[in-house]
Amino acid sequence: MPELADPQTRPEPHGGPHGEPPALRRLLGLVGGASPLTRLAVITAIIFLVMSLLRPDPFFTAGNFSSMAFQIPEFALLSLAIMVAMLTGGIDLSIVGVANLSSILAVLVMRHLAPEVGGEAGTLGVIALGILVALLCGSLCGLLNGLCVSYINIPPILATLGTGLIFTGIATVLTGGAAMMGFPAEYSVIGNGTLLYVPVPMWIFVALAAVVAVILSRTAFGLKVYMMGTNPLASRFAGISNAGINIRIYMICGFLAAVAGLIIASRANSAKADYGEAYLLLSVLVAVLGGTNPYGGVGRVGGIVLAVLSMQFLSSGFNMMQVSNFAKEFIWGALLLVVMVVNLLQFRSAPAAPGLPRPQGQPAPSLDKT
Amino acid sequence: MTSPPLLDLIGLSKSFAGVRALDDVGFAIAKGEVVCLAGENGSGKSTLIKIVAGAQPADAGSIAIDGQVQRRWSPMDAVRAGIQVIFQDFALFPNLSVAENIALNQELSAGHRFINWKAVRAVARRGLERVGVDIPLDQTAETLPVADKQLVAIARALLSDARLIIMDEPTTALTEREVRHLLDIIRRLRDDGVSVLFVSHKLNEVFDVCDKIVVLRNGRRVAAGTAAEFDISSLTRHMTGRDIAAESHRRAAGADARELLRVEGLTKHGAFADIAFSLKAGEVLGITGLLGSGRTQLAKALFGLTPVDGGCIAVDGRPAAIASPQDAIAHGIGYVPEDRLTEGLFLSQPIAANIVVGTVDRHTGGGGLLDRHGLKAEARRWIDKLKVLTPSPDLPVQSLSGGNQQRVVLARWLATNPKILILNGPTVGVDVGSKAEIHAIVAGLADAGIGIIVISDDIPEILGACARILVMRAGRITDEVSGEVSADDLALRLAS
Amino acid sequence: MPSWATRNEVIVALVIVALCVVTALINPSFLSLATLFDMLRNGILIGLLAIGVMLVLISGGIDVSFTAIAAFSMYAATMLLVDLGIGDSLLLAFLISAGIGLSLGMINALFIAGFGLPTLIVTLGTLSAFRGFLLAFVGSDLISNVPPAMRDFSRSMLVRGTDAAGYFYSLPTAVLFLIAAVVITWFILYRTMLGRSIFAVGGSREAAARIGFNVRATQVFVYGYVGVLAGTAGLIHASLARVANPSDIVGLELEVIAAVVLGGARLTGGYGTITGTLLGVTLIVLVNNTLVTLGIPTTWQKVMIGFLILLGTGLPAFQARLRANRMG
Amino acid sequence: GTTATPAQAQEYTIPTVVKIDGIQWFNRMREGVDRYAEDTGNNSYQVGPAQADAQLQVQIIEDLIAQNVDAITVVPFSPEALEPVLARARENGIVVVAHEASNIENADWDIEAFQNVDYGAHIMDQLAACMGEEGEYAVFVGGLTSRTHNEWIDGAIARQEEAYPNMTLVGDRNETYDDQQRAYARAQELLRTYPNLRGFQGSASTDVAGIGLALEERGMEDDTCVMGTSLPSISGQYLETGAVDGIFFWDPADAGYVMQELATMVLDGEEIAEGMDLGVPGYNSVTIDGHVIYGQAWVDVTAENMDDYPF
Ligand SMILES: Nc1ncnc2c1ncn2[C@@H]1O[C@H](COP(=O)(O)OP(=O)(O)OP(=O)(O)O)[C@@H](O)[C@H]1O
Ligand SMILES: Nc1ncnc2c1ncn2[C@@H]1O[C@H](COP(=O)(O)OP(=O)(O)OP(=O)(O)O)[C@@H](O)[C@H]1O
Ligand SMILES: [Mg+2]
Ligand SMILES: [Mg+2]
Repeated sequence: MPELADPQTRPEPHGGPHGEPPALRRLLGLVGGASPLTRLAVITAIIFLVMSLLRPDPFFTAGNFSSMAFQIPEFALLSLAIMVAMLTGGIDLSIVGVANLSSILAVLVMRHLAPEVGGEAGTLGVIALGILVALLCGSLCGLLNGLCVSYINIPPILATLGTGLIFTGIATVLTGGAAMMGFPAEYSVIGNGTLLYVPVPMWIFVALAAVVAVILSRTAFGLKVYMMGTNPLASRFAGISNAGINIRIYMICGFLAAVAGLIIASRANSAKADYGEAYLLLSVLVAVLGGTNPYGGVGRVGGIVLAVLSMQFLSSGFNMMQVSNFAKEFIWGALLLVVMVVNLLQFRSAPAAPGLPRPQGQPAPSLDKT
Repeated sequence: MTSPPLLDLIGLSKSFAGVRALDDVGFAIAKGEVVCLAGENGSGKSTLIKIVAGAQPADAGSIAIDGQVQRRWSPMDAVRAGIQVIFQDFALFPNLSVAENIALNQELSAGHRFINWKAVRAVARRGLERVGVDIPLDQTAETLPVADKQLVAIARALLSDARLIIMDEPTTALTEREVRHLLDIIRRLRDDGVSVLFVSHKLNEVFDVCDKIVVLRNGRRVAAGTAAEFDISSLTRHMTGRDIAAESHRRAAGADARELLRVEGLTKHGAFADIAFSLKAGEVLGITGLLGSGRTQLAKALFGLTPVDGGCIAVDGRPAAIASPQDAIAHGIGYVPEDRLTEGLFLSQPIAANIVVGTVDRHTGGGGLLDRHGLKAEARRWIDKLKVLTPSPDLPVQSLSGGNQQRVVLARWLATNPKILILNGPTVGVDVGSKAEIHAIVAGLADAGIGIIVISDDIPEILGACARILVMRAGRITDEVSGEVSADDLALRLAS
Repeated sequence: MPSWATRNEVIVALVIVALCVVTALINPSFLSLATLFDMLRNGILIGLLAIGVMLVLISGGIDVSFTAIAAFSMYAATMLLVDLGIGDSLLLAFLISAGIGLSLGMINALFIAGFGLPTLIVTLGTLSAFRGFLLAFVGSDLISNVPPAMRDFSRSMLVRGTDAAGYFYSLPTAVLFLIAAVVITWFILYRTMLGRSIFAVGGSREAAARIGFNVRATQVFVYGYVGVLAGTAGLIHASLARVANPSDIVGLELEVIAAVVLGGARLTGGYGTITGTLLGVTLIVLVNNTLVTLGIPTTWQKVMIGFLILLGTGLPAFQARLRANRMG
Repeated sequence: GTTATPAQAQEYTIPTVVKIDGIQWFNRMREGVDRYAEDTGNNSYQVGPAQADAQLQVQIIEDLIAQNVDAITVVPFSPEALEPVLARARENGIVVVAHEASNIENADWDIEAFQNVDYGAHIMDQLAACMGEEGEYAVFVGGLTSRTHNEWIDGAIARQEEAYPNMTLVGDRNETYDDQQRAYARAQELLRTYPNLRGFQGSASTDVAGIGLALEERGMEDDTCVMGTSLPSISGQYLETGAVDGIFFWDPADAGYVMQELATMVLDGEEIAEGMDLGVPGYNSVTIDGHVIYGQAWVDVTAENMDDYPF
């Protein structure tokens, strides 16, 4: 076979940007040839250890564990809701509004009916009815979000910003802004009781997280969610009903938010239009820290659990050291950035990733969309 | 003493996680030479081109321009060295106007800091004239049909005073007429002393314009020489390592075959009008036509992606209301879209998930949970059956080469076991070997009683596969020919 | 329907006109120069921030940290001016504030352009970090004895009129900054290669890199520019309010992003116009400043704002959807 | 500071949990808490969430319970929301003293600087006097969800209806989200909508500053009356120009100090009785209603005496 050219000289191969010194590579390899999830687990464990060593007395005590277990569920549920919405490439900024509106409806129902029924069974029935109303309200709010996003095509961030204002507004109209009291005494178990040494709200969170995890990873619906989040156009061509997926996802969000609202209400023994407002951006932060890609298609329940734990360890630990809560905010932000950079350096040290060609027109399937 | 070659590639190697995409590949391109890079899907052609364009670094090897080995090699360096690339995925800006897409390149390399809109439009107009097409300058690229996008990408590359133009499958979305025009342009460029590196799976094009041919197989250079030293069968042999028989897979409907699909008076204003045809079980029906003749719109309408303004569709003799892809699927219709990157694939998701996404509902076991083993097995079966070249079904589908990606899309639809399958450009960007295999698969499906509609610009393909061919022009079916006509005859009818 | 009639800008403009007509019918005093000037004045902060956000959206990113940057620069600059006793020079005040904004923008740029991290994640982190740092380590007391230069600036008016009852209505000089920002940004976007590179990067990062745009430099510019705008906006805010309150401004981010998207910028990048952004800002400012005039009870005001956001975004979105359906 | 009283056998850990960290009001309260720590040697300190949110306050108290502090003194953002967690604190033997929460149940004592309704009525009296008991006025609250603000306004409106028939309330309660810019814009809008508006009563500490700025820009300082809760450090400049005519508050430092003192007294088992002197001005002769203790601790501040209150 004839040669096109026979170069006389063959100079030394030139090195690409992968020519990192091997020492650095090895070091990065030590940080873990692991997945981002494992790395987050390591970071969470380190935070736990450091806090335990710094303040062993109040931090590493049963009392503190119980206290943290009571604090976690409500914002963990909200973070879970945000993660679920982010899987589709959307976001749900209305969760706090949904939570408060649902719990206000619940307390209205219970307050109205409780005096009219007698006996323990009657009270339990009223509580169940109140909870049902709240969950229904949450799902309906989610349905409204889903319709705005998939039928009217409003960008999720704006649709849920708008509906969130509306839900909070209706909550204000219903209550005039005041806190609504009047839960039957038994209702306090939801937020304040314990079962087998573990707080009831924690059981609720664990159960729901498990259900969401199963839905996402073990059902056809879950698979379709990830696919649609990756490329909505292709999912339409593959015969997936994007609208159907979106609606169900936002209904799940609304449902989770309503549960969070019920827990908050039980822990506060009241419902109010402005409870938990600070949780919104915090939940977004937790969801992202947990490895969720805000552009869709990537995110796992396990990541949320780890992110929630690390945030809580930091938060309680710093409270015990009497660190200003503003410093805590600073550290949360910094933690997010550090985790992302560590993940990145890890990716860089693996041979495959950089310059992955992202074909034009692809709606941002992976993290390289910035 | 001869002058050094314009471009000299020396021992280039490149690996992606587990895949050796290029292995010690080297060749040279002289001034005014048209070199063709041939090879099967995934043989490393696009990778090589990306390295030459500076878009990806090589693991080893070097690039020499005019005999000078380059130390730094970024896209800007490549442009400065006079290299222009028409990428397989076009690399256009969807949000910018056609004029900007064509002219920005120029403005950038001229080092301008400010924009002169008059100049931009003038440059763009000149570019389009060179390609010989007329596309509105102010239209945003996003809204262009694929073919126009490709033409814009070509215009952009031709404009610059490039010394070497690299074209990675520039003709995939083009019809006969544009292809001929492009080949003319390449010849003109050569006469002007511009070198061209050309990639195409349409071997007739290769022999039409190329002076030299370099063949890659599995990332290695397996052959190189002047075009005269090869013929179609030897080239095919080098590419695939075996002989490909040029057999016909043409399938006509049996006389007593059931009518699967009947379309009557189907109309969508501005796209197509009064479309009527029928499709029988076991038949492969071809639809061809010039660019923008309405074929894609028609296919999308049949699949429920585009609402129609009038007419009716009957499946299996019963009127079918098809308002969404779900309706279409419920009626047993499948659709392989023309643009696999944006419409067909979930690029960052695993290959297996891409294959089974259409059939997951069938793999739901007790309690509504997925039968994951069943799904894995199904994915593996299709990977084997369609010979998708990958180390693992769990890799993201973006790690596959273009042709293998196309097989994944096909596999997804075959897995749904459709009654009617619409294939829009089924072998776009697919190499000869795979093409033959895909054609055989299509024929096998027809034998199994599936009705198939093939939309294609590839005349040999459509003649090879279809017994009956509809020709569309300006949104109407203007002609119906049998698969027995000659290629030249069909080309003539298309152009007339 | 002609294509201009279905454009975002036109629909938002129609919503604005409708809202004005209804308000004027309910309360004719709405149609006054005082109203116009008040709206303009209240639009300066959001307007400046929105222009920055628009640039980020065009470049294919998203920024939620700009409010924290504005608050940080505003407060730190005021503090410096007071502590160093150099509060007499307005120019210096703006230079310091914009400079601090620029530095914080560069921190965003470091993570975004340097490390290539996703913008939403980075700016979520810096939002929290900047705000936390400011309040924990710089200071949390509000500074109400703002330096003389800022005080004078707040009293400097471009136009001043007197109404029937002898009271003033006036347009502060600060509005010139908004006008300047609009002109400069327009020039950058539509007359320079830099502007084109912002659109190009937002349209397709990969393609921009392949044809030789310096993607990182573009991103550094964008986040730096946003920082400067935010720093300037912060200082104007503190001057006009005659107090530097470190917990001000943060919390506006979603409202500003809503204004920009209302104006037609796409969260997926590549699209956005200055006219649209200004219209979006107008709608948001209008809604926030006419509810009392409209006689809407306070308890219902949130519902109204939410509803108008849905209407303003829903109408164009629905139009676009119908159009897409027609096209197929 | 003076050394601990001999009665005090040990040093207590008593955190003060405030509504939100870092704002002027609670920075002033911290001064009182710190002074108490200095005076007694107790581990008294102040904490508060970074954002005004009842749930964040609950979480902080959860952590404090886990640390087994001796007493918790708290200024609830929303008293109802704290009931269960405060109940848990008391179950754990922690003494709870609250402030600005007269309706709270799960506290040993709640100390109020005054009766909210009386305070609101008092501000209305001043506003009416300034307006010559006639004309249109508007009222502002930091949030519709803020119980105290709404009680002040309730008291004010009730007093106006009973005593000043020639004054009329225009518009609804205006909500400012504790944001000066919103108060400013609202005042502008009210002035445009109600040209005869002559009086304003604010509730959040930034309300009157925002209103004052709007009036100053209109040149209406001399023709209008603005009264409301604020601090001299926030509204001083408008008091000087007359845009704001009077501000009212109770000294947060004193309130913080008194809360700590009460908590210590409970821990030491001392008796708390009607008419006793808590040793801080305004709380020299307290009245007791159930477990709520009232002082008479409000301060009227005008341009004349504002320099006496450097915070
Ligand atoms: N970013 C990537 N990550 C992992 N593997 C890759 C990547 N890009 C290419 N490859 C692999 O490198 C090999 C060569 O791919 P390339 O795209 O160069 O093939 P090609 O010859 O252009 O094929 P086609 O004709 O189908 O376009 C393939 O096996 C492909 O799977
Ligand atoms: N998004 C659109 N907006 C406006 N007109 C369109 C659009 N898409 C298609 N058309 C018009 O509809 C007609 C049919 O287009 P279509 O894309 O179906 O042609 P085609 O023959 O399938 O082309 P191709 O071979 O590129 O797929 C053309 O006149 C085209 O200009
Ligand atoms: Mg290729
Ligand atoms: Mg006055």
